[in-house]
Amino acid sequence: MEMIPIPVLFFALGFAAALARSDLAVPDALSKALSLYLMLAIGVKGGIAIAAPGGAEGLLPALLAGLLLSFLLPVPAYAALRGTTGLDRPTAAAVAGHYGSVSVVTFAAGMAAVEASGLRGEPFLPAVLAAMETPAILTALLLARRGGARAPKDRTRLLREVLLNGSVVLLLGSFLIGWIGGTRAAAALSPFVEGLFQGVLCLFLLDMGLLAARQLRAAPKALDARLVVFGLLMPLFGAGCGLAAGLLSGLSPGGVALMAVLAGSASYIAVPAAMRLALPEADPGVYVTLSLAVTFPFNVVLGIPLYLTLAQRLAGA
Amino acid sequence: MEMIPIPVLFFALGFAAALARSDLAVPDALSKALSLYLMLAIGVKGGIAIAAPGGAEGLLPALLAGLLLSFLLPVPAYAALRGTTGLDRPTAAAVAGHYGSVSVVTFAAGMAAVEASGLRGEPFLPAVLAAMETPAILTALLLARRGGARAPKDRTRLLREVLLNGSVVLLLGSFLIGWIGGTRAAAALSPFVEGLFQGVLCLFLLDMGLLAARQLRAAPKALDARLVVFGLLMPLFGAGCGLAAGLLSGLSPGGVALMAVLAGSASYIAVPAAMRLALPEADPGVYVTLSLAVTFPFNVVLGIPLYLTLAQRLAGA
Amino acid sequence: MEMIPIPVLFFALGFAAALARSDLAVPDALSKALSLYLMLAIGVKGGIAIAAPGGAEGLLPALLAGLLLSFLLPVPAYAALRGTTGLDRPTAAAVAGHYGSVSVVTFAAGMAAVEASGLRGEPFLPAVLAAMETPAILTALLLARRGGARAPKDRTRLLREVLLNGSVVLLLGSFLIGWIGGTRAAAALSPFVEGLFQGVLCLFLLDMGLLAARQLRAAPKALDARLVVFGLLMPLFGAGCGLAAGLLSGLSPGGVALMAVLAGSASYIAVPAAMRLALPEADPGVYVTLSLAVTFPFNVVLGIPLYLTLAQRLAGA
Amino acid sequence: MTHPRKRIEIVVEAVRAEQVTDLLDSCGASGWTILPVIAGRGRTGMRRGGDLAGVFDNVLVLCIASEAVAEKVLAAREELLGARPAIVSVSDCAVIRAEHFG
Amino acid sequence: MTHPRKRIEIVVEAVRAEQVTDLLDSCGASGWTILPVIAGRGRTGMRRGGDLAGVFDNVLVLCIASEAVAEKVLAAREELLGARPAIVSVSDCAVIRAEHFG
Amino acid sequence: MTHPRKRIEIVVEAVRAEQVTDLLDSCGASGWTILPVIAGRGRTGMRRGGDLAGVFDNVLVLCIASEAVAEKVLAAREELLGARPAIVSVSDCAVIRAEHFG
Ligand SMILES: Nc1ncnc2c1ncn2[C@@H]1O[C@H](COP(=O)(O)O)[C@@H](O)[C@H]1O
Ligand SMILES: Nc1ncnc2c1ncn2[C@@H]1O[C@H](COP(=O)(O)O)[C@@H](O)[C@H]1O
Ligand SMILES: Nc1ncnc2c1ncn2[C@@H]1O[C@H](COP(=O)(O)O)[C@@H](O)[C@H]1O
Ligand code: NA
Ligand code: NA
Ligand code: NA
Repeated sequence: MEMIPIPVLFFALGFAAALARSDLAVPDALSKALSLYLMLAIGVKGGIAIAAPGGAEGLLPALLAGLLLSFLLPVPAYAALRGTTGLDRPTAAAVAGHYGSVSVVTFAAGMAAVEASGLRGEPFLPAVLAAMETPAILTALLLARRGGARAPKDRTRLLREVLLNGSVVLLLGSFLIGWIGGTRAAAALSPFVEGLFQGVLCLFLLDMGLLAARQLRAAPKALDARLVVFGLLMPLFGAGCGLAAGLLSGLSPGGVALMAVLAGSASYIAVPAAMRLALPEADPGVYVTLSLAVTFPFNVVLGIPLYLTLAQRLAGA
Repeated sequence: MEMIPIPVLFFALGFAAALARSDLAVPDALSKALSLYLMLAIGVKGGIAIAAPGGAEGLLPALLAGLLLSFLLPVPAYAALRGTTGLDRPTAAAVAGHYGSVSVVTFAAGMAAVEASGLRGEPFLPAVLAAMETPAILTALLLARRGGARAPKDRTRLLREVLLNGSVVLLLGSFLIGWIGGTRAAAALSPFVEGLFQGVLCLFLLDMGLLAARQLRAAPKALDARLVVFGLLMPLFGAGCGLAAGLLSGLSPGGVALMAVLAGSASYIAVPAAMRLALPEADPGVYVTLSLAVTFPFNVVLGIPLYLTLAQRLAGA
Repeated sequence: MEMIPIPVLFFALGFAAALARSDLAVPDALSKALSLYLMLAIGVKGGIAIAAPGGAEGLLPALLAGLLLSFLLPVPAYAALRGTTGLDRPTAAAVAGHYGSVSVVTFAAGMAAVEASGLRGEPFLPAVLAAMETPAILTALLLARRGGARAPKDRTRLLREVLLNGSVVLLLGSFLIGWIGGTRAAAALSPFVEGLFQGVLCLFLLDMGLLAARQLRAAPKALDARLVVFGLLMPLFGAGCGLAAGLLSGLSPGGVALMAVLAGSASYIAVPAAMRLALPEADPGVYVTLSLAVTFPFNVVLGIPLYLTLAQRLAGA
Repeated sequence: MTHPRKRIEIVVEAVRAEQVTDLLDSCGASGWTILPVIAGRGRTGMRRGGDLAGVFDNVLVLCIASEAVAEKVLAAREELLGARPAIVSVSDCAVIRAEHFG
Repeated sequence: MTHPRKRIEIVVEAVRAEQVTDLLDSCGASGWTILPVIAGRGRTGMRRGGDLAGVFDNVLVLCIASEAVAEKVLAAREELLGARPAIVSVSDCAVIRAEHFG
Repeated sequence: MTHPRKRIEIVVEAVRAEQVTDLLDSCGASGWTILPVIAGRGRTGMRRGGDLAGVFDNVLVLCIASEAVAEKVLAAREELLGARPAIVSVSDCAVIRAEHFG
């Protein structure tokens, strides 16, 4: 107990409350507000840090690694799903897209864990996070097309949704503003983006616990044991690739751990919305439940400490 | 004016604005967000404090006293209502339940007043607060049953509502997390739970002022003078019992004052919702108006300073 | 770029995102929450400052100047609109009312810019801001009546809307509370009203950028080039009057700049709501678009720095 | 056994909702219900809520009433709403307890 | 080609919504939709949401069902709702795909 | 005097609402109104909003239209909605000012 980070305890509280069918609830508008705050704060903090001398060093290889991971991870995910579970093609492609993309809150929890262990990630990682959100969606669409899905009709709408997704725009925009603003931004915004960060993260993880457990209870019959196993093994596989990529791009131990967190995490905001439009035949009950109610809790509770330990060993902190 | 606490001034502002029919309004989602914040912050702060050496000393007698008060206070309340007002049985039982239970925001305002006078309550009082929320509901149901009300049909649903009420879960959960986290939690969360507390309390009391005055204007005809008198005397009676209980449990002057605040306060979130399900024949216009628009303002404006003065005299600060 | 204030960068981010049709969105309840916070914080900070020795010096002439500006500015605005654009009478009167009144967020952005340049406005300016919200509405109604509009039927409702408008009540109420509370209020509330101010302003301006660009895209055909020109020149004219008024009332350079910001800004919360009730024949598409999507961005991006420079020159800082 | 009634459905600006329900009250309606609206399109163009002043918000007012009340409402609506953004439609419905609906 | 169905519309306290949908399920309805309500007036007076306990919130439950299901619902409603704040109305409608509506 | 019209009511995924209103526009409807939905149940199971992606949110689209427009909408719906979560129902209503409703 001593070692479990505070935000994770709030996640557990929410999860337990919802499993026990408590009526504890976070209003939708608050969930959205908290997630806007987290994206803004992560972006601005990263931008401020990268503006410091030497802050951008090593950005390019990491960015490239992130883009590649996002593009490529859906492929083994799709193969595994089609090979080992009875999932239909569009749903398998949609699920695969979630695992190539990333989860902002898993990253935030990862940052908190990395900092609690006395390490720091490279300041440019929020940019890598933003870069990893979308490529996986394109791969998922290609996989589904190959699988025979009709081309989506509303192509411009979809492209907009994919490329100008709100979380990417806010994350990257805040990052740029922090970068441009530098110390000015730090002076003006630090009580907001630093002081409140942990508290907001706790409240948000409480909400995620509630949502995850409620999603688990509403899980469709389609969600059988093999899918759950996928939802537990795929993050390990992704995180493994992330570790390797982090080491190859020459990141610090904290950075390697966060790269593993990114690659091991699955999207539950940007990608579901895009998939609902692009692949309407895919079952949202499957992909939302897997990413929100299986993989997210796994990463927050077990994955992150594991990836951190491995990163410390391998990158020799 | 000099002596009125700032949050109370915001309550007065909201009350006056709504009486004058200003269109000032706080969105529902914000009200709920603020109340989630207050429960989380009260819980975490209490938990952190109890984790300090000697922090749990005296917890048991106070907890017991709180439970007894919550179980028993509805009985004289019911008797008084049936004896002096024309209220029907289910409504009288429902009202009685509100007065055995407690109000989180009255407690928060009490804490602010206690601290402003240079005292402190025992750190475990948030746990007492959580423990006092539900027993009164059970007593109310027994009183109504005795009065001939049919047993509620949806028993499991009701039990859940009563025992796993969101505010109890969040308050107790945050308390435990603060306790487990101790200094770690303090370091991570203090700008959130300490720095913002007074400001959020002000905003929430502004909203409570608006709600109370609007509820008063929408008061049903059933709310006659005798009921209003009950709404003013019952908190005094409850607070008297709370003072005695606090002294008997050996609390400090600040703790005695807060025990009086708890016993004198009436629920306006958890109990109304439970009563609406369990005693549908009871008139919600009566119990919501009495607790929110009569007793709450009375406690915030006059009750708390009075209980505090008495506690200082009796417990000899 | 170096010189653009951080909050303005967030405005630009929101504006660009909405123009590019990103799905980035701020929930309504959050917008309203942020605007409540800004009014409370501006009021309280002003009140605390005015409570300091000498804080109220010079209040009266500035208040008078503000009232006059609000009453009178709609007249030239109406004349210009009727003379140079084809706008019908009620719509012209309604638009004119917006430009006599003020915008809280433009004022907040102005405060941030003034402070960033090392100056300070007089502490009583929030009271001037509150005083300037309503007179312009009365002038607009007189102009419309003269123009033949029927007297609104629901007169009491309208008067309430105009005089007890939520933002006036909260701003003035918070100002009074800060004044009464003085150093007590400062101690209790400063992390809330100071620490978060810049961060909340950034988030709110992000939202304003989104709203402004979306409003621009939904602009009615009625909004032709001549109206846009009015929306760019009228703030300059207003700000010019504000500069003069500030100098005549003996304000400091920072105060003169803020007086120009007030006079140059146009309301987009209080006045539209009042106009919709009082002048239903007026086209809301025109007045909301002009004030929110033309004048507000102009002031935030170009106007404020210009007014500040002029104030520094003229008031000799 | 059920009783025939009229179901009146009015989409109107949120700022004007109270005037509509006052009208319903004065026509003798026994009750009404107001529902929120996300967005709407009509003669006066697109109306999407969410502006800070609430000027572009619509609501839907639902009223179940006797034929006599419905006729009064339809007669009075022109005066109240005139050219303003609003639509009114009426359909038939049935209720069980007639005493609940004037 | 369209098929005739009944459109049942129930305005009821939010705290009681789940009981109403349970009733619809048990009467054999193939589905239902719950809409939020801002405010309402009826026999039991004004009900405006927004209190912190949600006690004065209403919702509107909409259910499209066969005549047989609708009759069962109307028969059962008295027991469920009785004197509590609630109204129920029924009207005719048509659907395209009959298999979607029990 | 009133004029007969059709009242089309569509419950559909929120992410697909714009496609539905585009369809209504292209069929010649003179307007429509979108209402929020709290929760719903149908063939595809329970749909309760509030997930962060909005994937399980429904909305209700209401459109009052002439019989001719209504027929076009019903004809086109299969292609648009097909097997996806959605229901469509049509009923009769009356409006006063015919010029407002295509
Ligand atoms: N044909 C229609 N069907 C449904 N709702 C409509 C229709 N026409 C207008 N509305 C609604 O009524 C509001 C005002 O309409 P209008 O007065 O025509 O601009 C619109 O914003 C829509 O919400
Ligand atoms: N005649 C009516 N038309 C539309 N809605 C009604 C009507 N009567 C009652 N309601 C709604 O049903 C709720 C409960 O009604 P009641 O049980 O009569 O108090 C009210 O709060 C309204 O929202
Ligand atoms: N019989 C019904 N009555 C009312 N609403 C329904 C009905 N069936 C389905 N719905 C609504 O339509 C949505 C999609 O339905 P479905 O395509 O059957 O899953 C559901 O989530 C409900 O909100
Ligand atoms: Na991933
Ligand atoms: Na009590
Ligand atoms: Na102005």
